[in-house]
Amino acid sequence: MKVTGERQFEAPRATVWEVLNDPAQMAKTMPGVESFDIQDDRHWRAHVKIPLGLGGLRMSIDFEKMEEREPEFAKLHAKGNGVGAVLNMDTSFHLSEEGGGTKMNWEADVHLLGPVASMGQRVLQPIVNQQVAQVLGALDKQVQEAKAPGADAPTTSAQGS
Amino acid sequence: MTETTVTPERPLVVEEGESKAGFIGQNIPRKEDKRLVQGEGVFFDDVKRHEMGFVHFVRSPYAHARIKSVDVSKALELDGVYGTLTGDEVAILTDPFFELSTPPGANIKDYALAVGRVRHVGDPVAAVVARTRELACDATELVEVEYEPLPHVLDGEESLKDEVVLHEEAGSNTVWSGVFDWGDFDAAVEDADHVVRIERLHFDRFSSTPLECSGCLVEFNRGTGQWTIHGTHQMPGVGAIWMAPALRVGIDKLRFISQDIGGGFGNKITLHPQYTACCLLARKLNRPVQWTEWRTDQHTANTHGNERTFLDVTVPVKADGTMLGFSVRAIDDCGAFPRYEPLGCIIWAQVTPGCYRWRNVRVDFTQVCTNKSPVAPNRGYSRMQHLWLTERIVDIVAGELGLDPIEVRKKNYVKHEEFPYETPNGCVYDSGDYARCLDIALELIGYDSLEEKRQDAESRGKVFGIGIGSTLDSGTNNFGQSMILNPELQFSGNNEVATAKLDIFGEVVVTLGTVPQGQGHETTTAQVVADILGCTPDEINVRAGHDTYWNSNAGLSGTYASQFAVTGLGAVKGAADKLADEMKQLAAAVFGCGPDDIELVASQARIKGNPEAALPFMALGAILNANNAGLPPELDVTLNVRYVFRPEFEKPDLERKFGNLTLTYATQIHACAVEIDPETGVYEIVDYAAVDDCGNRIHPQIVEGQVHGATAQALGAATHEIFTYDEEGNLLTPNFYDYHVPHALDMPPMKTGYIESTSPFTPLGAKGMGEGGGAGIHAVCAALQNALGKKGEGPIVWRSCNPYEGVWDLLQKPEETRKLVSVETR
Amino acid sequence: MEAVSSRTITVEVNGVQYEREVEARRLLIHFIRDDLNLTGSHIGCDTGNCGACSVLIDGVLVKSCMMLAVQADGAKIETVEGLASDGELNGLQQAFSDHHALQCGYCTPGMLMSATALLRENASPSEEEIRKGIQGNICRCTGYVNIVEAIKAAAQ
Amino acid sequence: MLLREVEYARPASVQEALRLLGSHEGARALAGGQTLINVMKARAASPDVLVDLADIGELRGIELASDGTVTIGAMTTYTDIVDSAEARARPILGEVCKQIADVQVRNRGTVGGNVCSNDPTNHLPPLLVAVGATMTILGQGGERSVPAREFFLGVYMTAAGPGELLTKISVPPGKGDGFASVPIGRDGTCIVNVAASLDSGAPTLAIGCVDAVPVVLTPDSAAEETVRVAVRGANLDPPSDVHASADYRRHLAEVLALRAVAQAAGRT
Repeated sequence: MKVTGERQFEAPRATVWEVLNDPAQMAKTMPGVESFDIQDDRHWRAHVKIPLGLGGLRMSIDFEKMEEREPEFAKLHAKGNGVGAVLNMDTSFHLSEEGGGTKMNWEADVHLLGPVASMGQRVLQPIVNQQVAQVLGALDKQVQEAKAPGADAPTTSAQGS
Repeated sequence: MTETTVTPERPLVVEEGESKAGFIGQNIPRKEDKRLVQGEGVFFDDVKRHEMGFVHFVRSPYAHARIKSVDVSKALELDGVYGTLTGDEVAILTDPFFELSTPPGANIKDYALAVGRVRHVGDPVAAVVARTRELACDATELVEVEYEPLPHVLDGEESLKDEVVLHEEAGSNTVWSGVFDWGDFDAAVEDADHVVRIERLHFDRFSSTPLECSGCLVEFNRGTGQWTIHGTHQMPGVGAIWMAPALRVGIDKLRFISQDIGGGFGNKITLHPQYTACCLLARKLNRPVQWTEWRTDQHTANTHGNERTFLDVTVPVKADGTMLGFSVRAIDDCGAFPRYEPLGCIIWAQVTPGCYRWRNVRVDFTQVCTNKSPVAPNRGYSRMQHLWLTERIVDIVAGELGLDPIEVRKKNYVKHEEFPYETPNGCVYDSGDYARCLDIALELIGYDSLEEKRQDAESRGKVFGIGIGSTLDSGTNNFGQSMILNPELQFSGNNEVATAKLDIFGEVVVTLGTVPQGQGHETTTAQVVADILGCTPDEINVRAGHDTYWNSNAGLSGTYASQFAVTGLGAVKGAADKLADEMKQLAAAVFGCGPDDIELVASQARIKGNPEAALPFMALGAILNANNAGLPPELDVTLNVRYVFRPEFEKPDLERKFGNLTLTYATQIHACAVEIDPETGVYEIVDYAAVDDCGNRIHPQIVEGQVHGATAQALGAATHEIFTYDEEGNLLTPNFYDYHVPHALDMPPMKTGYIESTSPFTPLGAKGMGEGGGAGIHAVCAALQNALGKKGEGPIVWRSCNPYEGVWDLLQKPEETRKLVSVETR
Repeated sequence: MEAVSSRTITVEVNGVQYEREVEARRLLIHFIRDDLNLTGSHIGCDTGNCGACSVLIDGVLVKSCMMLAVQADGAKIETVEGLASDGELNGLQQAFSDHHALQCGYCTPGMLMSATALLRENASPSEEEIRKGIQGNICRCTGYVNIVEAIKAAAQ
Repeated sequence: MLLREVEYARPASVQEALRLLGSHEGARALAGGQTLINVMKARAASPDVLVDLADIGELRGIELASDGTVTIGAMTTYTDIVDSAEARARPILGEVCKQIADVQVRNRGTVGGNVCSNDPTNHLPPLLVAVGATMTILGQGGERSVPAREFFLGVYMTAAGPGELLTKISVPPGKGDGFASVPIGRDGTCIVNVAASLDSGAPTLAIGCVDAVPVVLTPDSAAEETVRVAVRGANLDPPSDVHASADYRRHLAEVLALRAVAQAAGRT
């Protein structure tokens, strides 16, 4: 499944680039991240519990930076292993300066495998859209924080049925 | 439970000339019902053993990947886990299961667990055994498997290019291919007034999904090396033939037991991989192990029906609508492992011309592997796909030439007076009257008020259509057809076994070699034996289910391919006749007269014309079993007989691929009326008629029940049931939430009718009829075509399954399917 | 009371009292089949669609695969094993046999419980009401034809 | 089919339930269980603690106020609504509940569970938005009311946050309502469903199955062309899945909107 979009940040490109390439700050943008270990500046692993509304989907995701052209382009590969679900994702983003801020064009090619994929196939697209919206929202906060500190993470919720 | 004291009035049509009141043909109460309506049946998951471990499989999330490592250490540390099994162990402890096909299919390595590679989502990689079901599932989450994803292929035609090869050792995805050429097709094309060409038709992948999934409880006796498998296997004879060599043991070391099975429909024929894994675990852990397959496991990994694409169909037709035959290229997608499937490359040839008198047929057949769940015989196996092709041909040709599809059928049907009718490839249709069955179906569905029905529907904004589905249920395989597939195979003919004994208290006990899953074998067996021994079915004790230790089964034993009424009851009749003869000999010895003077009536052996001189069964049983002094020494009587029924078959001519492949041909002609909502494509089956002709009916209610069940499954397959995969190879219909089978409200009002064309080739004049040939699919496709198309215009129904959106697409873009068909007129 | 991972529950099934400790995660159908060895009720799916596990809880028809055993603490449960009285079939069971409303018998326990609940609520249901009453019970052998006839006959 | 380990509690009061839900991040309320238990059986999601609301009497029951407003407790089952005389003040409620799944599910499944799970194919989210219902949410900080239109936030996401409970749903009186759907087989899962009401001020349409939340439209009138233009104007972007493509769902939304409005118009 391909998902693309663009986002305008009220911050200089360098700041946006710095946030995007600092695994610790990127971790804060991910929904339900529980722990994080950085092997080196090109490899890091996140343990997440993706909030799927009716409970969480535990996954450990290995990130690898594939390509990098500071400060305009980066490409990442993510391989997630959860129970009943395997996630393969290639994501890349272009940063361009625009009207005092930075425009980010991003795209992600998401492959989800296993029972969770076939079970939740009908709600997959809306859920991915939701998660992407939250990551971008959190990323915006991180960028603002990098400019001027002080913000907290988003919350998500649902009642059982 | 009501006792059957009534003496039925219908004459028994067994021996010519001698008419005797009989239980055959009567709807006696089913013996199986008393336990089943009280929840007292014994299905495999009901069987419990002390300290048994529960098996759960670790399954692949990838459609195609190399297995780099399997680490079970964390799983073994979990409290309550008894042990594990991985592919490496299986590759050492067992040999690959033997393959039916010739190379390249012959070179496929198929094991109980994935060895080296996984080839479809759900492919079992490892197994864990634990104290509880839940713990076993927890433990599978701790098994760490490292995969190296490989490219995968999900489409049969694409797979033929061998760009992605599933089985390296085979070197190609082609399992088997061959050309069948009977009559003179090229001459027929020359002689034709029209040649109709259909570019593509596709029979969708579905399965009858029995409500009880598969499973087994396996015990291993270390002292004797004996495995006991309580399971759901439909063909234990063939199951043992696969498993014993793989486990490197004699075939007798595998004892199959089943009492009640929750439906099979063919899906429980290829269980040997999972059963072999359970046998290894039972031996390794020295404890009983129990594997229960859950619904999602069954849909993702345990047998779908054949998915078959038909290309370049060519049909030579005379001006008056007489068709001379057809040619087609067929591609059969058997999923990741062929297993039983290569036989599917031949079995359609049992009904090569369908119900029609076509003499010139050419079929280029290829079976191919894809990264999807393995395929196995599913109700209607391989003949259903072919019969759907012949029915689509008749409807499309009639539509293109502006002829009435009913008249075209009657013109091309095999005529009643031509039976027994030899088909172009040497099969012999034993008896039937297709035209008469069609008339009954038309009458049942009110065909003569067709126009009123159409107008009434139009007044409600609906489009009306009526369609016919005529099909044959070929039963009692001649396994010699497997030699056409692979000359080295040593299978031919068929057999089934029954035993019958009269024990010391006069009770008649019968055992079967078959594996009933709802067909009522205990009941029909009791009817046949009662009529031969002159007693009532209640006095016959037919042991429930199957047990190899009863020694009443043979290599080809089982319940499959519409054959019980012939092979099963043939064996029963043989055993009962032998027992009756021995009872007469014993009575004659006691009375000092000849056996021919004795008759068996009212549960006694008595001298004809002298009813007082009678020995009740109990006396006969007691004399032989416990009081036999003074009997003449030459009297060779045991009152405990075993009979093997063998239908007469010849080995086929492998060169011409010619010979009789099946003994009997039951007929099913169905008529279906649909109303389509043109705005949404949603359609409803508003009326349905099913007429069957399966020779002498042993138990009419059971026959009709089979017709109801086969029709319901066909209507599900025609409307919603498709196993659909996404581009990753994930199955998108892995459970009954997304795989919509018919519920009570989905079924149309169903009218049934029948005739009885006695089979000249079977002991009781009966024919097997359980599979049904998928007539419902053909009838729904025909009805949709009738509603949507007019002479030479409108869309073509080219798929076997037509969900609402499919019908909506046909309506929106008729030209997309219209271009599949062309007519060359000379 | 605090959340617990297992609990002792008491249930009455077909008039017999049972007291067992059970894990919170154990489904009611597994409790009935495995712990109480009442194997009449069956499992045919894993998404609550097929109804083979249907039982009555305090007179209410439910699918016992969508309930936890701990939820049934203190309840009166009726399963297929409780319909007949020591081997003597009730009218509904006899009608199922007379009309050949079962073939393999795997869906039959759930079908009988749904029909029992239907007839207790509606003594002479129409064909549409009967089909609506068993809509939650999948059968793959009979096409429902004889099941509807049997329930109709048992209603008279 | 086999759940992961979970803890279970069965509070007797709403306050007790809120305390339990607030005390653990992985706690989820268990209502009828007709969705949550299945999700747990598939291990697609696994709450750590289940707070069973079955013993909380005050969450169950249907009341009819003098002004005709129907108030339904969150733990009221579909069968309760189908059989309830009070609910007939808004007939469409019982009619739609009767189409949900089957008897067994309707006997256990609850209104609260249906709207809080907010599966895009559920019947009640679009229906309650169309009829102008109001949800009452109880949290640690007290009670608040949220109109249905603002209650549904995303797939499996509603205004009832973690540690909060939906307690009741109030539906104003009215007759001029309609509900049209294309289910997979009779009473099956909906491919598209549309609820319409002409009784809550301007005509209100709520289209289900085409987005994470019901898509609300308020055409100026119930005239066919106006409704058609409104639906097309919404330029719906429905998901594609094994049962229907985005195009087919977009087309059905238009056809079913007209049919729901027509049904509503026939009943005002």
